[in-house]
Amino acid sequence: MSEMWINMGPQHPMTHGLWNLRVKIEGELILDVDPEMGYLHRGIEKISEDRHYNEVITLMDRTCYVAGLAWEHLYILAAEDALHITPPERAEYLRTMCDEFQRVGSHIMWYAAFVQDLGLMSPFLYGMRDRDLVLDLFQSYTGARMTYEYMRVGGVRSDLPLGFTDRARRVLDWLTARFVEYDQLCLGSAIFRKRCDGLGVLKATDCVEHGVTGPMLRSAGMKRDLRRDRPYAVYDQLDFDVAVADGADVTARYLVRMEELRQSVRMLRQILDWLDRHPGPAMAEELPRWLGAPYAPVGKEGYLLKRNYPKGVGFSSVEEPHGEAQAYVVNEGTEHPYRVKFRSPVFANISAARQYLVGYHVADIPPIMGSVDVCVGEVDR
Amino acid sequence: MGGAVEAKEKPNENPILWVARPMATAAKQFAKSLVRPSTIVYPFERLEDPKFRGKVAVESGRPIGVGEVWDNYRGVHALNIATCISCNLCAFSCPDLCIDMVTVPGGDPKHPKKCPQIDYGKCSYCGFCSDACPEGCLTMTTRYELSVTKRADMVYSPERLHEVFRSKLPMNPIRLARPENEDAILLDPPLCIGCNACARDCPTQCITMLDVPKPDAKPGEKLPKRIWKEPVVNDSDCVRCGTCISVCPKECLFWGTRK
Amino acid sequence: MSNLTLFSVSDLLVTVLLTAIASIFPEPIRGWLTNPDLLLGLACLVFGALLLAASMLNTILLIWWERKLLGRFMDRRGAMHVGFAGLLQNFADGFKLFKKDTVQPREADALGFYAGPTIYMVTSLVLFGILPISSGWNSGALPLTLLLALAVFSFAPLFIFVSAWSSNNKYSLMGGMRSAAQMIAYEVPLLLAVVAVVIVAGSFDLTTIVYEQQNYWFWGPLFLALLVFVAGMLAEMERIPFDLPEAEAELVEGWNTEYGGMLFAFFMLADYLRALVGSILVVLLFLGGWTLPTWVPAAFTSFPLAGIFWFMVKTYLVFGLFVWIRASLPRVRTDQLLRVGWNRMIPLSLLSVFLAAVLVTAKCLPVFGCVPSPGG
Amino acid sequence: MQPADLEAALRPSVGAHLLGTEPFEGTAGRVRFAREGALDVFRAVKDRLGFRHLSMVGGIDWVDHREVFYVVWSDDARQYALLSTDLPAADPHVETASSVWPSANWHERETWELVDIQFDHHPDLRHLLMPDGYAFHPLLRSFKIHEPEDLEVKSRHV
Repeated sequence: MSEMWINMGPQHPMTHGLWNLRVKIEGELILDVDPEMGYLHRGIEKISEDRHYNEVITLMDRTCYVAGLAWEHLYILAAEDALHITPPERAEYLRTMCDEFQRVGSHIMWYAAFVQDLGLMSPFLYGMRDRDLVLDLFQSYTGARMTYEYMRVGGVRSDLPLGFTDRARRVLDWLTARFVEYDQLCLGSAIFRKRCDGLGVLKATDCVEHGVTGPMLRSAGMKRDLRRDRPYAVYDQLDFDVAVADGADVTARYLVRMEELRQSVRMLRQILDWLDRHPGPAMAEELPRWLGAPYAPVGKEGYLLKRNYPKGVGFSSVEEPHGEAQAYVVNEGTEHPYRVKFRSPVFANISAARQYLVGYHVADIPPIMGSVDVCVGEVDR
Repeated sequence: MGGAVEAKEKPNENPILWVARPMATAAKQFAKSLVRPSTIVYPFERLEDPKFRGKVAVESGRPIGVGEVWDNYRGVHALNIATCISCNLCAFSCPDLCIDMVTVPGGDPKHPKKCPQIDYGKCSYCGFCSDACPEGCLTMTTRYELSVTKRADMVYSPERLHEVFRSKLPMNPIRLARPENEDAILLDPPLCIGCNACARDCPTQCITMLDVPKPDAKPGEKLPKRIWKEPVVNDSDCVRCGTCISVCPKECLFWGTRK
Repeated sequence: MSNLTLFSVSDLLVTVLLTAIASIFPEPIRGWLTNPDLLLGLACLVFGALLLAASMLNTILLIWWERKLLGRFMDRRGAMHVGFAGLLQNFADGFKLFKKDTVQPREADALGFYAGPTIYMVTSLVLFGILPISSGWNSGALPLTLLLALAVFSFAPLFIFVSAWSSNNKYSLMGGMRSAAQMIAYEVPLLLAVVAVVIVAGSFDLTTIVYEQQNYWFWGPLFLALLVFVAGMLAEMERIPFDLPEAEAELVEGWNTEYGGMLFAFFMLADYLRALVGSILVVLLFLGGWTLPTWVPAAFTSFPLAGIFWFMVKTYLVFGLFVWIRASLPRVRTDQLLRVGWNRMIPLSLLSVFLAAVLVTAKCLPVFGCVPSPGG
Repeated sequence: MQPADLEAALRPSVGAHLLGTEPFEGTAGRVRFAREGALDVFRAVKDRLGFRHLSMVGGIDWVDHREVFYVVWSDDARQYALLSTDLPAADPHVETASSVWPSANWHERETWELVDIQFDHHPDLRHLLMPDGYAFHPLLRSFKIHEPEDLEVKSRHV
């Protein structure tokens, strides 16, 4: 066969979302790739300019549909920075708990989608089954399974229900036992190792050059984790290790994510213990007064303008399950943010696709792209 | 804070046995699910049924479900028409603009009573409306089955929402606490023309028009011919809905801190 | 029992019916109707129809069996609502596919596009007519049934490739290429593994091979050949871990990407027919066919149709093994598959042939606790 | 690292194009530079200061002018830094950063199509999120979102 371009997407089982990977192949060999994004562009940054600060939270859940709470946290950190608000400590712990549960949910979801790309159907269903327990927990304290709308500027919407921490610990016990099974099904399988070892190699220097972050970067042996290097929320009070591997290939990414799952469980146990011991308010008491009635009509001028509220620029960066996400919120003294800009880690990870796909086979695309953990919602925003 | 841990495979997960280990794991799961698979046969088995939850938890060994706090679920709204004060806050707070205030019988002809009508084709179940509702009459229930055959059926009139309320479904108890020191409605007296619009439309009737001393008129300024009145807001009854601000023709009401 | 075969049943049926009908008519017509050639032709037709019905029913049952088994492997239930335990689900699915439009891509080659699935289906059905399900299943007159079966079995890649190429789709073409490469690569070890069986059994006739196993099944002495045969069968049947030609994640649906409706149903049915044939071959060649070990009490083997019953039980268990493999292993890559096929499977199968020859010449078979039958 | 450190390290190699540094909460500081010195600033920030990782490029439309900001991260200092430059709205050109940080490629494509900022010598300035040939720049303040009522789709069922 001579060279030809094939479109993998936007309707293709490999893509896990709406995007198109144009691949130039010769036989089964990949000569060039060109990712095409934008099929899921909803203009979240533009819509945010017309919304109250709290209303943007509803958009954040739709940014990444497997890591909604992490994105809420990202936005809230930047918004509070821009609006000069400090949340109470318990709210910080609750948010960190959200982050880590979200990481567990997202990584399990990643595992399910990734093994399904390799043709492994049963671990896919095991993964979906176990993620459901995390979603049950989310539902019990946020009220929804995927679109949580839990965090608010200045705190969180509600405190935990009674008996939550005990149930959460039971779920963590169950999940920890399942992680062993996951490893048996993947690492214990010679075919899996044959498929994944030495595949999609992206060295640490290339990762840094091309802005690749998250588990992909750590799988290349680089010990960078914002939770440790630039602690936000209460990560500086938690005891955890940064998972790194040195293979820089698909197996290494698998190992890093699995280790992160274990570390997340370790952190969650500490957080749950803290939450049990320290009751308190989950919402800032010294909230600016306008946030009490943020939705009512405000007259011709903006709420904040009328109150001479200080302007500000907020910048935040969190270690999202997929990598480092950043938000940049400009507060110009109106009740709407003037400009919201998000940096999605998957955006940068996909943009380097040429670096880790060219030279492999067509059959390697699903495992490699699977190991990138693509979430198109946050790429296109 | 810990250091870095090298993620390595455990020795017992090496593929020494080629494919035997994954096959053994699958067989273990097979044996387990012969007793009871984790599937919940949805229309026949429901998670919100506590009896069923216990059964599944025992049979499959999974810490399944959301326990006793299923009530927190944000599903279809329930509206208690009797206590609704037509304050409009739910409609203002809706990010998707899916709430319309429509007239319901029961108000007096001059000031018809208006209650929210929700278009579930647009609703995103964020719960901002029930957070904003000052009277607690608009809450969210655990009902989640909404499939209909016509798009028009997605629109729930206040009466339909009231039916949901009467069906005694568990109500979502979560409500965002309102800060103690909320802004109050303040008046910019020189601008006020005493038109009574705010007091007329105030849903809680917390605005009274009181006679005030006639302000000093500047030379040549035209004054209204009626008796001079000025709105006075009772802060403890006020729900901060802002209706008065939006109806004020002169924009003389605004948010601020009461001295 | 042994003289009552499926063909004799259909012959009897036709004779009785035609004689009854003919008795109504006056002499010349009665003579024509009871013409032995006509009787034979009609008997063949009825025989074919019975075979078709049996194979189709079994295929559909096999799909149900896979769905239920796979469901339990995946911690779910499988089909359960249509009919008892979802037995009728596949009929419902088939009916749905039957109702659907067949969409032919604009630039597709019509002849290949339609002929491909049809011939694929037909060759798979022919296979079923060759295999003896029990001692009384078919006439068993052919001396080379095993060779014929494998020859017909290896028709498939050609027609898969024809239908893939003529659907004018890059994914189909790649799937077709892979399918052809894979099937050819695994044809050789498959045949060599069969050679081992033939050496031990001394016959190409499947019925004879089964009778050779009356005292001892071949899976013990020919374990290596069994392994090679099962692996080769998995590749021939295009099931996980060797389902690259229709690897969903990379090739959408491989060579049947462009097929929908009844043509897709043809492919699907033929795939499962081949899976059924594969399991049957494993049972025939290695697991003693419809026979049971001699130590089994006679009560288990003497009831009517016991042969067919035990044969089906074995077949479904063998297929259950394939399902188990599918539930727990990922698919391999094309080059790895071919490398394993040419570099590992062929030496292994040669080794198994050698072992079989050694077993026969050194008369080692009794080591496995079995006495060769007088004919062997 | 403090804003003063940034200034001290950048001043020799960038010179007059460095307009100043200011503190920015949560980062090492914000560096303001004139667009003429963009490439010098990028090189100095990457090579002299060790900010090897470019996280984000974004644009802000301030109506009278436009601003491009770059967020960079240094693994040694474990800190972010912001670089920003103002561009006149009539002529929003700036030199591309993708020759220094390859990761800027897609970020600049996005900024170009959403905020209408031209990146000179960009290797591949195509549409990324919007369809090819899309003539508007949605994140400009002049681009108004339709009210949802205007977009209401009339269903045949209603």
